[in-house]
Amino acid sequence: MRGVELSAALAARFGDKFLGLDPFPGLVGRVRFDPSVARALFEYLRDEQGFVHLTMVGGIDWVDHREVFYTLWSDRDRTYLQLSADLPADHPTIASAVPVWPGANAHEREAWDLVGIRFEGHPDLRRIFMPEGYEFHPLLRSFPIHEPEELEVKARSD
Amino acid sequence: MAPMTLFSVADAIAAALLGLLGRLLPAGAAHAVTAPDVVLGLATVVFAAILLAASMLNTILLIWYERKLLGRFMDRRGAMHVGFAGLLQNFADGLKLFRKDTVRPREADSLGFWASPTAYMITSLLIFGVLPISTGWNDGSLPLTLLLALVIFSFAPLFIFLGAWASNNKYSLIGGMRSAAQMIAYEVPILLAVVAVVVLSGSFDLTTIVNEQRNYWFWAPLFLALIVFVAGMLAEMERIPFDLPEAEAELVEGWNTEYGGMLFAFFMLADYLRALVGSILVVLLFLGGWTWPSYVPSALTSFPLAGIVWFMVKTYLVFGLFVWVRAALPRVRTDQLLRLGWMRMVPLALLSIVLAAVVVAARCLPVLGCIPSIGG
Amino acid sequence: MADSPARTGSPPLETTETERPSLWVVRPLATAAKQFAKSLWRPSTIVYPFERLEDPKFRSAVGVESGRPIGVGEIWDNYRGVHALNIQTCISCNLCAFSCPDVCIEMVTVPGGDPKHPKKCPEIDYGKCSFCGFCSDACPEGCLTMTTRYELSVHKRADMVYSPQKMYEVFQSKLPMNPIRVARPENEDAIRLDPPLCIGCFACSRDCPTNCITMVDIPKATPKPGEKPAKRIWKEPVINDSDCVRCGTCISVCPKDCLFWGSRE
Amino acid sequence: MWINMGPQHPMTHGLWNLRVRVEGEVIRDVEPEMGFLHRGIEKISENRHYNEVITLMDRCCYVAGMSWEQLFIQASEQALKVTPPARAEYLRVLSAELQRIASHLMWYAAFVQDLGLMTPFLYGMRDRDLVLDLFQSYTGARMTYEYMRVGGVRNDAPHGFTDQCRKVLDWLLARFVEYDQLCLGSTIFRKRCDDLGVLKAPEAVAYGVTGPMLRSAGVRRDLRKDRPYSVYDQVEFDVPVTDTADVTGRYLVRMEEMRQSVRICRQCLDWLDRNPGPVLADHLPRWLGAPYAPVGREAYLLKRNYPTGLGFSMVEEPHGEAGAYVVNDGGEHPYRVKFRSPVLINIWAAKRYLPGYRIADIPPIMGSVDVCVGECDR
Repeated sequence: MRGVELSAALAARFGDKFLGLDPFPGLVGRVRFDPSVARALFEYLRDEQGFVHLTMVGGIDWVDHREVFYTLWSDRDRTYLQLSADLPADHPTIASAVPVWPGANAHEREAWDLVGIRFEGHPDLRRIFMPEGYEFHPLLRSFPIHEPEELEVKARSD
Repeated sequence: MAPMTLFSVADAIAAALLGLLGRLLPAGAAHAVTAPDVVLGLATVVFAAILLAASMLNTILLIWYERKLLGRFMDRRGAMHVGFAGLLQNFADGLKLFRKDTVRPREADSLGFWASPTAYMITSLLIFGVLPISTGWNDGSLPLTLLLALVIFSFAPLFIFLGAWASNNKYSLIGGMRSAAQMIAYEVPILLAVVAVVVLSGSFDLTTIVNEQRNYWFWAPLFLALIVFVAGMLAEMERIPFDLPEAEAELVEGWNTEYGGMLFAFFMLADYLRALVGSILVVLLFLGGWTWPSYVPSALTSFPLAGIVWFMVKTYLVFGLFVWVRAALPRVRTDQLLRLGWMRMVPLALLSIVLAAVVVAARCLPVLGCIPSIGG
Repeated sequence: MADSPARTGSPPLETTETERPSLWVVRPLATAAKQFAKSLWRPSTIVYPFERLEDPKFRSAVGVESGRPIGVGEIWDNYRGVHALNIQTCISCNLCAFSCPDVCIEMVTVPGGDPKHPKKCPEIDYGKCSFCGFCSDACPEGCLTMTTRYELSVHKRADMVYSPQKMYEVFQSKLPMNPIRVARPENEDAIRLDPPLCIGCFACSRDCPTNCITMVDIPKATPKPGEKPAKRIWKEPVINDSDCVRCGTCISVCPKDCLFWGSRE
Repeated sequence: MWINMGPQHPMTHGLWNLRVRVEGEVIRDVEPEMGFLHRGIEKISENRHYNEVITLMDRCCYVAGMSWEQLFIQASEQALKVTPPARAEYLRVLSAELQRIASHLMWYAAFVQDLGLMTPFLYGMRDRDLVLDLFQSYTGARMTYEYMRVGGVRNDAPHGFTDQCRKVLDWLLARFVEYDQLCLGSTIFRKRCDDLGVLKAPEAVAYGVTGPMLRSAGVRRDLRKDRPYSVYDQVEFDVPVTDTADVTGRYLVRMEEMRQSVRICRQCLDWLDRNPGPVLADHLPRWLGAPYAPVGREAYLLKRNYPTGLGFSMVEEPHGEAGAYVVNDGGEHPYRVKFRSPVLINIWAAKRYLPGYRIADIPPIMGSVDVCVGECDR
């Protein structure tokens, strides 16, 4: 079982910063980790576990906290792995994956734009879909979806 | 009786018109308006008007022809609703362009922006003044018509670059630079190919060149020169595969990106005028103009206006070849184009000059003396 | 090319170039000329307002069998175009409006209902409609269907709104109707009653579009020996599952939330 | 000199902006800018029922609607714990492969036009229309199909459809020869496209590039083979690769993919002929089984425990690997839907594969990426 092996390896390497590996049908699993080891975890997974390809980066707004998730693909095992970390809602910051996977650039800009997660060390963390200077992060639950006038006015004032 | 030429027709029309006017005026004024100088002046204007009308009509017909032909190559129909088989579609388009507002970008240079399409149009029209379409057109008027035509033809990059520079747009600028580079590069092989023709015919006069082809058309001995000339003409006319200056995929519309309305129509028309000129030159230099080799039955070649009819048929066939190429080939890149021009076309043209010289030399040999040698 | 692996079904090799340039540009020129010859008489375009692919005669003439196909020949009449509404059979169940993802259906009153419960039929705003067909899929009576008509251009934006009468006119014009009936799961949920909560208010049976709810007497409580039976007769709804179209109107009008979706068993 | 190529530019095939820094005609740096077509599909999905999101998927990528429907439906089926019947799966695979052919034909048309050759544009669009006709004949629409449902598909293919489909596939195979003649048979095409836009395998992997771009670099990776979803493990096909990593390689890969798609379609058609059956799962929750929004769903939730779950699905879309991540918190709507667009990443890698070439090379290179801005901006 790939998942069990990986779980043991991660636990040995990252100790209590590795919060567990949940089963996820069709994937190796869902690794929950502490955001403080993000960069080391990325490098470890890429270099030693063969997850060479970053498939997606996204964020979820759980109102009380935000979750950032990554999906990795291993060419060796032909399978996916999901990483997930909880970030505090008032300071959603995590290390950028761009130095590890250059392809993370656009993904992280998108996550910043839509969910408002800051990626430290990102070379060019600007909005990607929304106009520069836009006030909201649209995929947050606090987005005033029912007051379109407000959105329009604020967008125009930029 | 002198052979009827286009100018004599114009002269007769002018004389008739002025005579009519003279009858309406008092005697002194009538004498003044029917003076030979006045008649000659009006005749020139009428001549120019006829030329203008003929060339513009042909150009518009040419656009229709290309649209229909290209449509068939692409498995579609082309223009088909305005007029019979869409013949009047281009007039409708022209009317639409006439009615459109001409927008000049704020930062564009006014003089250059307006002057460039006008000058482009005028020079393109000017060439028709020297092209003999058939025996009765304007033959014998100038001794160096071929050179004159090519000189006027090569004004174009100047105006294109002027318009591109004046419209203050990066795409236009790149397009203009490409256009200048390409046209200058292809002037050389074109002229060299023409030199081959001149060597063979011994004249710079287009009428003489055509008349020299009574026995055999020049494309057979000068096939290489023909290829060089056609390729060069494609580049000069800025048609696919050499239409880099207005490569719409990367440069939007190239050097006429900023032009709209009537100014764009000028560019468009002038482009097709030049295409017409190119086809006509190919016919004149290589396909025997309005003549047929002597073994063609004379019934085919001696009906009234046969010269003009056959000439236009050949011209349209040559243009059809250009359309065919456009339908089948992608665009080349600037560096490839220039490399092709300098590295392939120029040597080929030089080779064809040598071939022409060999042919001329062979004609002088007594063994092959059946072909009359050329004077001069 | 005739022995391309994909054609013969044999295990194919790496991707190979099937064509090589021969004599520079002769091959594409020849191909274009071939197409020119082929389309000289009949190019593949459809002269649209005069030839129409939905015309059966035309499309069978230019189908795959014709050798130079423009369409695939037989196309089944299931294009999702303008809606046709049969006002007569509409039961005002609201399902089309509920199902519309674009909220472009509004139920408007049409003449023919009783004053207390006016008959309501859908009015569709084609300015918003995305022609997904959810409404016609949802329609339990098959009275709202989609036709093959696709020409919708109008001069005024207000004309984009099709009233029930206008859709009825479409229905009467006998256009081919979308014959597709959506697959429905065998084991649909049904509406169930939570008896202790019911107050017998008749709201559900009054508003049921198919009249499949009947109120039946129930003994409220078994009288104790020697006690008089309760004077008031309690009623509660009984739902006829085979007539029910599962529109949920009863659930939404129930003042006590005592109706709910439950499995059939 | 910085040039804005876009948002209104013939090269873009959509609405995005490529800022190019050039020296003379040579590209030194590029900067793609997105967002001109952002419609907030992820946000809208959070406020729609699962089946209603499908209408958005068709509009997400307008040339590969079926693939995106399949993507979202697979993810939501995993999140909602629903299994579709086999016939529905085969119909989905058939649709997705027909879609791949249609999308690649669209790509072919647009790509060759970028090279200045307009004729194949018409050829490609003409033949794509046949595939769209097929779609129309069983889904009812030409581009916005709304065909798949959670738990199956909307309807079965009509009687006689499979024969019609086979004939069209035969016809298309014959046309592909003509396409190759027009492109590969032309010296100018080869001179333009060989060694152009080279993105070698290690860089392609690092940049997250997927799809034909990756396979043209020699990486044999195709989710249909590597991680077979739906019934791709039941059908026989091959993954074409080349190692040139250039525009010609991408052309070759896509052309062969179309042939392989024809092969898959034929197997699906044979299976469909032999195995009639239902196309929608039984025992669906009431509000999913119906094609319409639930009424009183809140009341339903009050009475029942509804499963929550996560759904993750990756699909080999014509442009590359598309992904969907659906979070079902037991509510009426998905709590969060995240899509991975292959095009966004493939465009992003332009920073790597464009510099060094010329302005005239931008259209063919970007054309070989197969840009679909609808899915890129979502």
